[in-house]
Amino acid sequence: GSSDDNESSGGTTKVNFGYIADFNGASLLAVADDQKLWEKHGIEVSTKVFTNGPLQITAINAGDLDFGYIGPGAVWLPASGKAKIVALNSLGNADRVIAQPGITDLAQLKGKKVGVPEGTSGDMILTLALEKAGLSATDIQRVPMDPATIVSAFASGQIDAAGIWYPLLNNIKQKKPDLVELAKNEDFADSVSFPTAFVAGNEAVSGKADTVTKVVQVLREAMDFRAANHDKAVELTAGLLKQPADAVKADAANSKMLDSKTLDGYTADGTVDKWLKGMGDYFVGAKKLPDNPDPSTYYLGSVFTGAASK
Amino acid sequence: MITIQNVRKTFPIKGGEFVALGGVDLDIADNEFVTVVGPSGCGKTTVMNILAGLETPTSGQALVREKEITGPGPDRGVIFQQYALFPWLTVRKNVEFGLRTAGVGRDERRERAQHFIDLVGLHDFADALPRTLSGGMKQRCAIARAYAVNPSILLMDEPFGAVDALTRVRLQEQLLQTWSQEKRTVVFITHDVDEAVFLANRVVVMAARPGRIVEIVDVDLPYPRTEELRLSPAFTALRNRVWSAVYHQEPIA
Amino acid sequence: MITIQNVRKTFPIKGGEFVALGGVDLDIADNEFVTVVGPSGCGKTTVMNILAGLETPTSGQALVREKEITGPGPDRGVIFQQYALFPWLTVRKNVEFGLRTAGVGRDERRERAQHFIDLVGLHDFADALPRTLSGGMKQRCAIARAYAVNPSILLMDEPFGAVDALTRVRLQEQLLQTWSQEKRTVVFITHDVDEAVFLANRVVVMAARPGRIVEIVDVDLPYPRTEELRLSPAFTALRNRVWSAVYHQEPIA
Amino acid sequence: MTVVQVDTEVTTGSPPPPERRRRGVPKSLWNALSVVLGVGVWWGFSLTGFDIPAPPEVLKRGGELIADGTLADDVLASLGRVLAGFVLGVALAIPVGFLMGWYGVARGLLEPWVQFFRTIPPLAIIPLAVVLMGIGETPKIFVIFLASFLACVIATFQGVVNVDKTLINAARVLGAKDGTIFARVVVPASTPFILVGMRVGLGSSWATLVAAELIAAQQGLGYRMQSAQLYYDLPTIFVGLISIGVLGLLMDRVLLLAERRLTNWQERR
Amino acid sequence: MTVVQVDTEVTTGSPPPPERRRRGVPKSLWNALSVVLGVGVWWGFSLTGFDIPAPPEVLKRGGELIADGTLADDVLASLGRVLAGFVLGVALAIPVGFLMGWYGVARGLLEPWVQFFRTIPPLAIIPLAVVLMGIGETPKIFVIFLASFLACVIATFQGVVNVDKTLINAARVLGAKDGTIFARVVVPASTPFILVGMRVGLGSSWATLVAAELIAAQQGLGYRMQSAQLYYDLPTIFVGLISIGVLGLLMDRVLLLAERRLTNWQERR
Ligand SMILES: Nc1ncnc2c1ncn2[C@@H]1O[C@H](COP(=O)(O)OP(=O)(O)OP(=O)(O)O)[C@@H](O)[C@H]1O
Ligand SMILES: Nc1ncnc2c1ncn2[C@@H]1O[C@H](COP(=O)(O)OP(=O)(O)OP(=O)(O)O)[C@@H](O)[C@H]1O
Ligand SMILES: [Mg+2]
Ligand SMILES: [Mg+2]
Repeated sequence: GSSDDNESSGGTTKVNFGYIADFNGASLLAVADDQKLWEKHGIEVSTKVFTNGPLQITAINAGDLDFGYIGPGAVWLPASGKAKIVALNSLGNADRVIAQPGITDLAQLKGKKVGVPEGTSGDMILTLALEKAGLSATDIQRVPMDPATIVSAFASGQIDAAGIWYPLLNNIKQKKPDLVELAKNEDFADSVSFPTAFVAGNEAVSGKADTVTKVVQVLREAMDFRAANHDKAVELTAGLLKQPADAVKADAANSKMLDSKTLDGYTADGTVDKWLKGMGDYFVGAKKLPDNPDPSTYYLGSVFTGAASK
Repeated sequence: MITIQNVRKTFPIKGGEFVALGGVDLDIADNEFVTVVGPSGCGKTTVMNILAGLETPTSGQALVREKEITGPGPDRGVIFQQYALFPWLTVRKNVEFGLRTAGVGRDERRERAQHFIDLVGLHDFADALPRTLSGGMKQRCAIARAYAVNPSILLMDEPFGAVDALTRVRLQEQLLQTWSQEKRTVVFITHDVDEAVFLANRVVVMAARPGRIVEIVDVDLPYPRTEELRLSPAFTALRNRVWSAVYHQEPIA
Repeated sequence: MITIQNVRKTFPIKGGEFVALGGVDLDIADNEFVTVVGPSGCGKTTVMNILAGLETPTSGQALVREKEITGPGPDRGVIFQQYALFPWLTVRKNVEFGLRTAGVGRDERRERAQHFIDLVGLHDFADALPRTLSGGMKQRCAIARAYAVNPSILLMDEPFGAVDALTRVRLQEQLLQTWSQEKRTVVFITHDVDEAVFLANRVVVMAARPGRIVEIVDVDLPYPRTEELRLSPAFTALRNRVWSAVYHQEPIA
Repeated sequence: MTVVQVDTEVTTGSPPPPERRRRGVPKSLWNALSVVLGVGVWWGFSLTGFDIPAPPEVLKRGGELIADGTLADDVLASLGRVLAGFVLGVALAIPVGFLMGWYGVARGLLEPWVQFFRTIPPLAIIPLAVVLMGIGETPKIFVIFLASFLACVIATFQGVVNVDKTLINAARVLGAKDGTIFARVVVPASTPFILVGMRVGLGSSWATLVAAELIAAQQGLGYRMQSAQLYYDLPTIFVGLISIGVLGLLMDRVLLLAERRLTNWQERR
Repeated sequence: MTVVQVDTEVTTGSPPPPERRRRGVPKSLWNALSVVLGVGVWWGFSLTGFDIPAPPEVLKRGGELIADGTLADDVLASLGRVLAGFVLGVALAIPVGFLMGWYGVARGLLEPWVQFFRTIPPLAIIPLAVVLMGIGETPKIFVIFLASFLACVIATFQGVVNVDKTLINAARVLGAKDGTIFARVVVPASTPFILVGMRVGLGSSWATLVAAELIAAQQGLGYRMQSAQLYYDLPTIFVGLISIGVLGLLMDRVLLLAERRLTNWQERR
């Protein structure tokens, strides 16, 4: 374990940072690295790549990781007290409910086989879409699958519909160009948003407030660079992920990237709380949370905004 | 008719090859009873394996009824020096094995197996597994198994080596009796010169390094061979002749 | 001193138990040479296994030097009826096995192993694996392995059964010679009544169903035993006595 | 009953003089002790602040899952899949292992693929299985089948290669052809190897269950564990793990029992 | 060279008369044919509209990954993990298997847990491994270690139980104590079983790699495949699968070679 690496030595603080290897998860780290933002704030970062959020939170709580990145599907973990959100990152725009050609309306999903990767944003959008169409979870044949399997299952016609996201959707489209998109994130913009976020351990936040602030400063500056130099950010991320730049570019187009100023504003006017509250409602509905806690207990808005003035 | 023509057999060993048989010629007529004697390691078992079709000669050829031996067949029954019983089968099932492969019906199989089990004195152990048998009992089971398929050629590698003297005499008598009744061909390897002479039409004497035939002694004694015959001067003369053929060779040690 | 007191040995078999030994009593003095004869399956090997410490008596007890036998020990060397060579070791390594466990140094080990390998006539096969040996050669390897550890008690189960007559005579002579020089105790199982009388101080005659001792024949012939002795009337008389002791029992078959 | 007892003696024998040591504590008592110890360690871990649920919590959750019938349904669904996949895998592995051990051509043709697929994680097979076999029971059973087949085929192959040549020769001189030799010599002689394959294959089958139930499972222990993992519901995961462990253990016992009956001809420790 | 050749004859022997059949097509040719056939089937599938990349596409991607050094780094990282985990697993499995086969007490204590963990999927172990061992190399190697250990320990155990009693007796009358019997009789006699365990264990090790590299791996074949899955980058996934398959095959060959040298004392087909 590297649990005791994060002590100050010679003015620099060591930080272990977890991420997921897609544009949302990796772009800020790629930018910060390129722009030497870590050095600037006296932080020696060590990045660790993961494939999902919950495992990062496990690692954070085991003391092996200081910060991590989670997608919308894992927001209930901080909400249930396992970690704290130190910064929001982007709003997912990539999720879709898709159906085979011929199905034109959400209501037609009744009785159909619908593939869904459980606990992901695909799951969320499907649930919201069904709700909107007045269908209950039992009205469809819900078929839980992992994301990669949905691609092949949908492409080969094994399922009638699915809750899934870009860039995976691109692969399905290659095989089924005439598939139908029945629902997308924007349809629910007024009630639920799909934020991705950076998290830290509960102890780090109380015990190492200084480090948290420095990290948030790095993130803020990286956000602003990303907002100002979109293409450069894509290029840097593609380099980090060893992926072709156009694949990353397509991926980047599926989310609304946030910058520090906007976020400061949203934090101040309660928009962020509204997003998180909306997520919380969803999770309560999905029985992942017993009740919907006040976002201020797990979103450190003041730390985020406070980092600006330092 | 068994014909062995200039058969050589070598085995690969570390750093070269070992000549187990260096040119063996032998004709065995139908219905003949041939015994093979020779010092330990002279290639007796190797000859038998070639006749059984379990080894191929390195050069030369072995024929049965003018046809080259290409593999084992139920026409040639074999009793192995190490018994080779199927450890997962009872005595009865072992004896029935060959009958099953020959497609003999259940009742006849039972009956024939029982006959040979009785013959070798294992009736009380018919349902015992090999691991519960004594050495001599295992050997007798192997004998019964080979007899049961009633092969026209019987290849026997020291078949009576592990049984006591009286049982041995009985088994010898039984063997001669069925041989003379059913006129099969028998090739019988033994270390016992007395036994070799007592049973055989001809005694093949082998020598080692390389394995070869040094002498073939015709035994022109009448059948049936009796206990009195063992004491006759003719028998003793033949016995001594075989003995000196075997041991006037270089000592093997 | 070996003492066998009222030893019974039963084996569990389907539907009951099989009485392999039904009360055996026997004392063997130090430096005695005892041979055991008896029909196939009468319990000779079972007695030997008990003395070796590989089987425990069902009742009664077996003692060596007044101490109950609780397991095998290097004081008692064993030659198994089925050889039990380690197939992954060469002849030399097999023979050295017991010397290694006894902690004999490398050079001495080499030398002693070589001595016994030569003794049994396997010098040319010292580095061969058991699977490349003939039946008789395997048996001789097992003999060399047991001799090499120089045990004070030697338990031999038909040790010369698979070798030819001349080798057998040589091995008998060697055995008697080392026995008389080093005065060890030998228990020797054989099917050959001549061999039993030729070698022994006493011949133990066993009978089957249940396994028991029916007679013990003292052989008061002088050592060294020579080939002439075999032809003497005294030898013949003893030989016949043992023979009738064995075979005036019910036939085993 | 008696047979089992006798066999137990044969197989669990400790170094002779066996009668002496065998009189000690029976093995099942050591088993029990071991389980108690293990649960103790677990409880200890859960108390010392590790993020794992304590036994009572798991027990409670187990009780709930039993009470509402979920556990029974899951167990039935999973057991059916594992049994089907495992039985098919073993049934195919034995003849294929024989072919590979017996015929050079079969070995040359099959070996690269058997070796190749053995190293491929089941997770990577799933998308392909879905494309080829849909989302019903077939692909799930297929993935489990593959796991047990691949473990078992190697063991059978090795068993066939290791069959004592003299026994094969004995069968051949008794007139047996390849088919008979396979069924009546090679299979019994390599039973110990096949059993290793079956036992390892059984383990793999259960271990693959979770992967298999990624494919559109509505119920099953693996499915339950996955969805519990998403919800960070550790007690349910532990209930699933323990159920799988116990079921695997029971099936393994059945196998061992079968083996003892099949191989009590062996003289062994 | 000669030794290998001789051994090949021993192990690949087909039914006698061996000299006759052995003169046929050499096995490696059948291997090659089989690989060509397999690739053909794959290509065929990819053409008939299945959602899998065609061989040239995969080849191209492989070329790219080789060119930029990614593949070499991944292979090295994964190979190191698999080797470490596998070697540790086998090294521990052999003595533990022996203890279980030899001493009733050890068996009673260890068996329930060995059986239990065999049925637990590696995916379920990962969170626990992270909690206990962090996110460095240790938990990755541990997960692989567990997979090979569990496969190998069962095989060793079975091997020990199946050792011919007469050989053990022979060693004991030659004065050998338990330690010597283990090292000089049981281990050589059960080599064929241990080898089955090692081969199956090697397969499991590679198959577990993907799961192991879920834990914060920066490189490695398993990690590469997972991250490719995020973008559904099938050519990269196939490059990973093929690399794993080929590496597994090579390691298996090394094992087989070692085995032939170790067990050429055996008389076998
Ligand atoms: N597979 C093999 N590899 C090498 N050498 C072998 C092999 N098989 C047999 N030999 C050698 O061939 C010779 C003849 O062996 P064979 O078994 O035919 O002897 P034998 O006459 O039957 O002896 P015995 O009476 O002792 O059984 C022996 O020296 C033996 O070492
Ligand atoms: N494990 C066992 N289970 C059941 N019966 C056994 C077992 N071992 C030996 N026996 C029986 O005990 C009897 C004596 O066997 P033993 O091996 O002592 O005979 P033996 O005198 O050495 O015979 P041989 O001269 O044929 O070797 C035999 O009838 C045998 O069937
Ligand atoms: Mg021979
Ligand atoms: Mg005996």
